[in-house]
Amino acid sequence: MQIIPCPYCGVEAEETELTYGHEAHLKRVGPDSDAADFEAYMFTRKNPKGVHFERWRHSNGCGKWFLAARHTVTLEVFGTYPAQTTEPPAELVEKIKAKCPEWKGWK
Amino acid sequence: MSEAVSALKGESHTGFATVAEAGLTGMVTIRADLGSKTLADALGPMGLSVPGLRGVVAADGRSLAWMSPDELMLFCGYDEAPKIAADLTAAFGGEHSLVVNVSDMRSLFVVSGAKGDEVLMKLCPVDMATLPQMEMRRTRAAQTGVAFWRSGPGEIRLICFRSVAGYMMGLLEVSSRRGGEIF
Amino acid sequence: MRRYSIFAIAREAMRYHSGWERAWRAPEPKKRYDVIVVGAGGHGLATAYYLGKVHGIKNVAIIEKGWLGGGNSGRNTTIIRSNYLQDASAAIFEKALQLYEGLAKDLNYNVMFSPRGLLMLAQSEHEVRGYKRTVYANALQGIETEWISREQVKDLVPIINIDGPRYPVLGALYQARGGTGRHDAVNWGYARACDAMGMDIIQQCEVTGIRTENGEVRGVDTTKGSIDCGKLAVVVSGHSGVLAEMAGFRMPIESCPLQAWVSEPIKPVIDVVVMANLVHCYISQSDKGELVLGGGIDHPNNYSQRGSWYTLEETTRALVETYPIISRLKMLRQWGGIMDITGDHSPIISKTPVRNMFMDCGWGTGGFKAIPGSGWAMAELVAKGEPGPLAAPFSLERFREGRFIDESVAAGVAH
Amino acid sequence: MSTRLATGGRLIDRSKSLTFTFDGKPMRGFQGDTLAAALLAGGQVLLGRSFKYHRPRGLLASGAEEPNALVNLGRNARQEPDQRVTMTELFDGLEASSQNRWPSLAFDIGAINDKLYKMFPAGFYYKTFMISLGAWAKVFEPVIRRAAGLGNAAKEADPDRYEQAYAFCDVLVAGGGVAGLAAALSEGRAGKRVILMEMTAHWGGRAPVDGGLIDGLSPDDWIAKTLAELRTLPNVRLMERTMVAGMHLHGSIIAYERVADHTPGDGRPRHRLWRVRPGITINAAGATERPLAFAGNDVPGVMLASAVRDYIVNWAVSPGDRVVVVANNDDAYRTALAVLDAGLSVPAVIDARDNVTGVLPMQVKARGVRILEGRGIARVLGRTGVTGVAICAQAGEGGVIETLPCDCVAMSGGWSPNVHLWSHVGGKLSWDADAALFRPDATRPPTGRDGGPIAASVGAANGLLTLDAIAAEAGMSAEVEPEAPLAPVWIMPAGATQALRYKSFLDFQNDVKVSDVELAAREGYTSVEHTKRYTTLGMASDQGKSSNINGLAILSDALGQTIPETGTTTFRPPYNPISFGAMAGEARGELFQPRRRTAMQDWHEAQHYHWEPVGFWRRPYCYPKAGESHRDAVNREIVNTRTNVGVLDASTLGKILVKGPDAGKFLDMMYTNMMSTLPVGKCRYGLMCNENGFLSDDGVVVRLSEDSWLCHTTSGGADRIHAHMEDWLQCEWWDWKVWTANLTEQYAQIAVVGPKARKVLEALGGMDVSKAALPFMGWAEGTLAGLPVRVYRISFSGELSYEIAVPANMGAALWDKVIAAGKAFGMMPYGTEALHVMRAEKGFIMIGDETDGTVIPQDLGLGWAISKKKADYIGKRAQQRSFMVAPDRWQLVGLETLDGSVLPDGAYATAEGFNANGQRNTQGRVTSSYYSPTLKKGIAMGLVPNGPARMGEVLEFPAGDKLFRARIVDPCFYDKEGEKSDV
Ligand SMILES: Cc1cc2nc3c(=O)[nH]c(=O)nc-3n(C[C@H](O)[C@H](O)[C@H](O)COP(=O)(O)OP(=O)(O)OC[C@H]3O[C@@H](n4cnc5c(N)ncnc54)[C@H](O)[C@@H]3O)c2cc1C
Ligand SMILES: NC(=O)c1ccc[n+]([C@@H]2O[C@H](COP(=O)([O-])OP(=O)(O)OC[C@H]3O[C@@H](n4cnc5c(N)ncnc54)[C@H](O)[C@@H]3O)[C@@H](O)[C@H]2O)c1
Ligand SMILES: Cc1cc2nc3c(=O)[nH]c(=O)nc-3n(C[C@H](O)[C@H](O)[C@H](O)COP(=O)(O)O)c2cc1C
Ligand SMILES: [Zn+2]
Repeated sequence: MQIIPCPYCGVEAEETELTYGHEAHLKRVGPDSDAADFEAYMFTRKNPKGVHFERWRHSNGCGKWFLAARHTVTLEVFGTYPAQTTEPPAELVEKIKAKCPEWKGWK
Repeated sequence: MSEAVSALKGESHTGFATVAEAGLTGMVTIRADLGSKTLADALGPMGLSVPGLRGVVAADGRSLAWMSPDELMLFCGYDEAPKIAADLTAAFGGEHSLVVNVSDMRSLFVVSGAKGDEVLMKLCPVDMATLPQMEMRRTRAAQTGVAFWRSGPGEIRLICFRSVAGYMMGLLEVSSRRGGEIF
Repeated sequence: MRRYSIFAIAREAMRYHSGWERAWRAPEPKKRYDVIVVGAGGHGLATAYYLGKVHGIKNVAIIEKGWLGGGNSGRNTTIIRSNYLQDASAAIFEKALQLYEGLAKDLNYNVMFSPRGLLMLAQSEHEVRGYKRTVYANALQGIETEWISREQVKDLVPIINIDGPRYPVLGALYQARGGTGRHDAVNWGYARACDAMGMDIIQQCEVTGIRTENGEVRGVDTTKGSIDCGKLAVVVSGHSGVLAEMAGFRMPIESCPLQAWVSEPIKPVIDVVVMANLVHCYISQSDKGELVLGGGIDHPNNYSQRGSWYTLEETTRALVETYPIISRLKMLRQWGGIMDITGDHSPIISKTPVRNMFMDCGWGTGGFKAIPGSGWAMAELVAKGEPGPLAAPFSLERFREGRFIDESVAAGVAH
Repeated sequence: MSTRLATGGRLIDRSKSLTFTFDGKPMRGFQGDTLAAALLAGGQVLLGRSFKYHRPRGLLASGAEEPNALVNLGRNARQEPDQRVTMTELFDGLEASSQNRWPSLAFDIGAINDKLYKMFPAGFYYKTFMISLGAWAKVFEPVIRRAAGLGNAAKEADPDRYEQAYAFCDVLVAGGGVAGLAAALSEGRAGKRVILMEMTAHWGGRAPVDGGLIDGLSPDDWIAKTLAELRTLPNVRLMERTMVAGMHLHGSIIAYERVADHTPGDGRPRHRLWRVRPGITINAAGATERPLAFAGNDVPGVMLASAVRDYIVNWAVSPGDRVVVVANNDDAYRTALAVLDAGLSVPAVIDARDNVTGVLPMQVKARGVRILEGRGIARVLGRTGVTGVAICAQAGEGGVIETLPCDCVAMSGGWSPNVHLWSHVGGKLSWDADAALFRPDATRPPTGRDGGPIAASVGAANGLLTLDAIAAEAGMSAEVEPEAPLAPVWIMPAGATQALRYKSFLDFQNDVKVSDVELAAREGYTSVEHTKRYTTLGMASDQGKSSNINGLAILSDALGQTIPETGTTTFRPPYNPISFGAMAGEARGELFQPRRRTAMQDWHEAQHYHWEPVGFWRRPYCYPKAGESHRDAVNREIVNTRTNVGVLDASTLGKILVKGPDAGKFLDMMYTNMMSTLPVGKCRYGLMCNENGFLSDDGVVVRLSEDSWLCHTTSGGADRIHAHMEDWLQCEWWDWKVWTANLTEQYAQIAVVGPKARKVLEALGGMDVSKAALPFMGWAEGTLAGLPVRVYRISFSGELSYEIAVPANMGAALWDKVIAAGKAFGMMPYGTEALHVMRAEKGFIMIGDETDGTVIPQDLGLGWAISKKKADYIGKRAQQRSFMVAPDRWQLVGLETLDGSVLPDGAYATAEGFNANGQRNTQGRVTSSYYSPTLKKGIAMGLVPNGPARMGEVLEFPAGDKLFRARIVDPCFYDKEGEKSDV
């Protein structure tokens, strides 16, 4: 059972209180976009074997979506932060860099 | 409104703890900027203030609970809920908010007795030993969403959706059966 | 390759089985191969096998980072059926089923394909409609499958509780030719046959890079050095994203765990395979006696071959409700594999942005049953450079075009 | 002969005698016995048959690792197969029976396999039975299947109760031996929240049997003192009969409490499954003794040395009068001493080592026991029980030097730490060549959510096998006999012949022998994982607790590599099997899943309604009258609704309130239609797509006020659509000022439908429901029959229709009043099936019928509901992709059979020819099909390539041996002008 803290209500929620929302920091691509961009937005996933930025909703809880940086092999949760941002907080990025020197960055 | 009946009409069971549906209860959802002065001003006359993170405050038989960073739940008398909702809506005026009487969509349960915690330990992934008084914990009981708080010594109040009240009572009854004491 | 038979066993019995040869060698990699297949799972091995057998391409290496068959092909619940809804899926799964029916003889390895019959329970009106639709579709696709009544379900599955109480069984989609196979034997049988054709199966050798020149594949870097190739077939299921990344592109795939578990061995209680998609559980009993059980995937991306406990509970609840006698049985072991889930839950057999590099993946929760058909279609794609009719609908372009192959549409069945 | 000793037995209470049966034979035991101890005390040495060869088997062990002595416990609905007798506490009335034998345990036909053992080496089945698929599937496989498996499952549903519980702590200690108790005490004294779990019913683990002094006290005294202190600590919880079953992601722990297995029928739950979230787990699970591989090491009476002394010391049971000890280490000499102390004889200790000089061996020698150095066992004599051992030189090939009569052999090949919990989520091991064991590598622990360690190991589980080492680790002192190093001997004799290797067992339950592992190596199944799967080593219900390391060692030997090079197989939960009942917990029957009930559910139930599951709801499908078929009931409900008036419980429809200055803009994105322009007081049918362009939900949107809308969704869609809205609001357009609230359950909703609907509402009284006051697609608030309501004039059936929303707590009251008021007008309730047919008669689409996740609104002739004015909405971009705008997409049409019969739902229309894969080409399919009692013929809708342009064409739909011919028609079959609803 993975345990992930909700940055909104502070609860150390276990997975059954959460809903997984897949890759984070996707920017919606609208009607006049290029076919490749739209395909990328819809389907082409980062799916790294390593640090992953992803969305979670505290669905059996405060109901808020938040973002998390989690390692897909060790399952370490580096940190969580509110969904209302287009990029991860700088200190989180620094923390991950320090822990995973081989990490190529979140972009 | 004599024709209103709660989902379980006050059903209760006593095992090693007592579990009861509390009957009709007024509930009003408030979605707004919780730092709003208007909100604070509107709550003031009821003796209530905006609770802090996960907090529950109470006054005059009403309680106000923090549900999320932009949502509160006011518990009051069933009959007074429509008016409270209307008054709060009016108080907000044009300020962006949503206040709605939701008294009919949830059921309220009371778990009481010295071993009440053990009932919820069987159902919710919550550290009951460290849950303080008057803290709202939204979580899951077995397979349904709930929220509960310690409302007094040996008393826990719990809400879930009305349609699953029967399921919830089933869970509480089974979990509080004598012989099932954990400690 | 020395042939296996009862007579060979009898002969060997007299000398304590000292004369058996290795089923496959442990060769060092050569400098170059015509085709390198990455991934010695069922799909990779079958690809290599049909490259040799059908297309005469035998200068082939199959490179495996761990032990052959150690991926999903060695950890699945072995359900085999071909009664898929959509034409494209039905075609390839039926091809696979037909090959399975003759596979033991073909490979001279008893893969224990067991056409014991497979049921998919309908427990809502919606499922009834979906499965009936599948029956009609299958009839036109040349696939035998039938709708059976709840009484017939009870006859086939005496331990089932068809009367609910929650979701009474309304009937089932039944494929008598469906069943199970011995997953390890499928991998081993293909491996032995590939080896016998002179192909090199190189285990404990991880591909760490893909070398390209002018957009065309040249070879791979591995933990045992660089190896050149004419063509590259990447067949690594959950790791497809990782390999694509090495070649500089991304896949419409997410990797997450699927778990399975077995009970302690008991005398036979269920002779068929039963899937219940509404409550989400499936069950069969292996020839050794353990109940083989599974349900849904864990969604969070995860490469660890371990899933979350609650998924087991969820499925076990459904199992106990549907087959009440299992309540007093015990779980012996649980495990997980890394799924490769695509945007439409259907597989990919496709060219890639890199010339002469091909991918076969995305089989997700249901690719064991596809192994021979997928290998067949992939071999054709690799050999000819263009997909044949089996593979064509499964190309990567479909995501851009919106031409999805969605199997879950009728009654929510993804595998 | 095994028997009960006259004195001793630290765990039994001789004053409490219990009776039980084995294979129907009445037997006796004492309170405190395990079933194993009681059976052995009663002289029952033969306890089971092995899996493959049906060889007679007795007890190997005294604990969780027992591979042989599995029995069926209980009977009828309470029958439980494969129960380890070593883990079963005896209770009065216990019934046990042996397994995997026929006709009886003593005489078992299946043992013929043992005679043919040479034909059945590992994996023989892969090499044969290939004549034909038919022969395999019809002949060979059924034979194999019948032979396989061990016990029998019950035939009835389990009457017992199970439950689950959550616990949180700083430190979870797994195992209540000396190491676990000491760890719990030190953590407890430090003020940590500690849970200590012990799988058996008693504390202290091995130490009381093995002896020594801890802090100057005997183990029993030390344990009592420690427990006493632990019990005073409020922050420490001690749990007996609770096995830590597994470590899972992020260090969460699953534990299995056998609450009432030993007190059946006392009303308590049988098992309780614990889900624990500890800060750290200390693995103090001890170690497991390894057998030695020699020919006949599986004959009943050959036991682990530690088990022999356990039976003697703990339960006062002598496993035999003459016990030969065979070992490669000093610890086993404790068994010789225990046997001697019990007044029994030890004909010899056979030690594989050459120079045996240790303290313990010398003590044994001093008591007159022969110690045969550098010796091994060539073979065990006896079949259903040990009669003696043939002794050989360990260095040789098995030439017999002498034969010793005996009735029990106590063997010890050293110990393996129980590292399972450490390894479940990836803690690494390192090989200790001196002690010949894998121990947890503290530098590579399993890690948790913060990347830090989530487990630690202590005691024997940490590879510390002696009491002084364990005590030192825990900061205590201990006195115990020092032990000389063991010799890493795995097989006896070292050069055993093939004949011997074919009888030297590694995995007892699965009958895997030394020869099998060697065969796997020879055939190239050289990865330890291949060997495991090829031979089934370690795959039995004991999961190789005693056999795995021996197997690895043999494999390493065969491959000429070191044991760490070979490595271990993967450790997977659970540590020991746990019941599915516990895993399901309370979730069975009514509590299997939440059952959602509307405010009117009691009423429906009282009508003996026929229901269907819709999500977690149970909706009335129809209300059959006595003697009426479901079909007839549906037809009656439809006809009555179309001619008189019907009433439907529509409470399950989703109702989402959307409010705010940007709500209109937001809904314009959510729906394909323009919702911002909907006038206050009006309703509009709306469509929602997902970002992939596919139609995902529909429903009526109501403009409540300038800044609020109420969105109705499908019954199944309420939660999903609300979550979908919140997703976009929180994650994409977080600067938009919109609040949502899912009010689905706030209202009960009652649809009054049919030509006389208005009369019913008028009879209820309280508001003006005339066409003028409340026109079609309008809504109004007011009271009906004295209850506060909101009434929508929307129609899904094509009839005059009112949907009345009332606060849910008043739903039942209003429903009763509606039913009463409707009586005069012939009103009847109708269910979901009538609803479906009526909407199909009107050509209205149904989410889930006409849509299946591949259909876009444009396919359904719903282009009118897609605003051309909007630059964007969810799904718009996707609908521009090439396949979605292709000219030959399958589109909605009506279908009418030429003979009025009902088209089969889901049938496909054939087209000329076959596709490249040899499949028949198709041109369309039926999406809904019904008998229309209104039109008295079959009606259907379907999707046909370019369908609307092909009106009048006749298509062929084969179905089984029938062929249906149907004409393409307009999908609306009833009141095309919509006059009936707008009255
Ligand atoms: C629990 C579970 C139950 C399932 N149940 C069923 C079922 O009942 N029926 C069914 O049809 N399907 C089922 N499946 C799905 C099925 O197992 C898979 O779809 C199928 O086995 C995929 O085969 P594969 O050959 O593509 O992949 P795999 O067998 O996973 O093989 C891929 C191989 O690639 C190797 N690899 C990865 N990266 C590299 C690298 N860099 N270098 C070299 N090698 C690499 C891996 O080690 C692996 O051996 C189940 C799966 C699981 C996990
Ligand atoms: N001299 C030797 O060669 C040798 C070898 C092994 C053990 N020993 C002796 O054994 C003792 C070791 O002490 P220890 O405390 O480390 O181990 P222990 O074996 O005494 O205690 C382990 C305890 O853990 C319990 N347990 C095991 N798995 C469990 C699980 N998953 N969940 C809950 N409980 C579980 C067991 O029932 C047992 O009571 C010492 O007395 C030591 O001298 C000696
Ligand atoms: C169909 C099937 C049947 C299995 N039966 C058993 C079994 O009887 N005993 C056992 O220990 N494991 C059994 N397993 C599980 C394997 O031991 C192993 O856990 C699984 O293949 C995954 O590998 P891993 O645990 O080494 O990662 C079975 C697996 C499958 C796929
Ligand atoms: Zn939260």
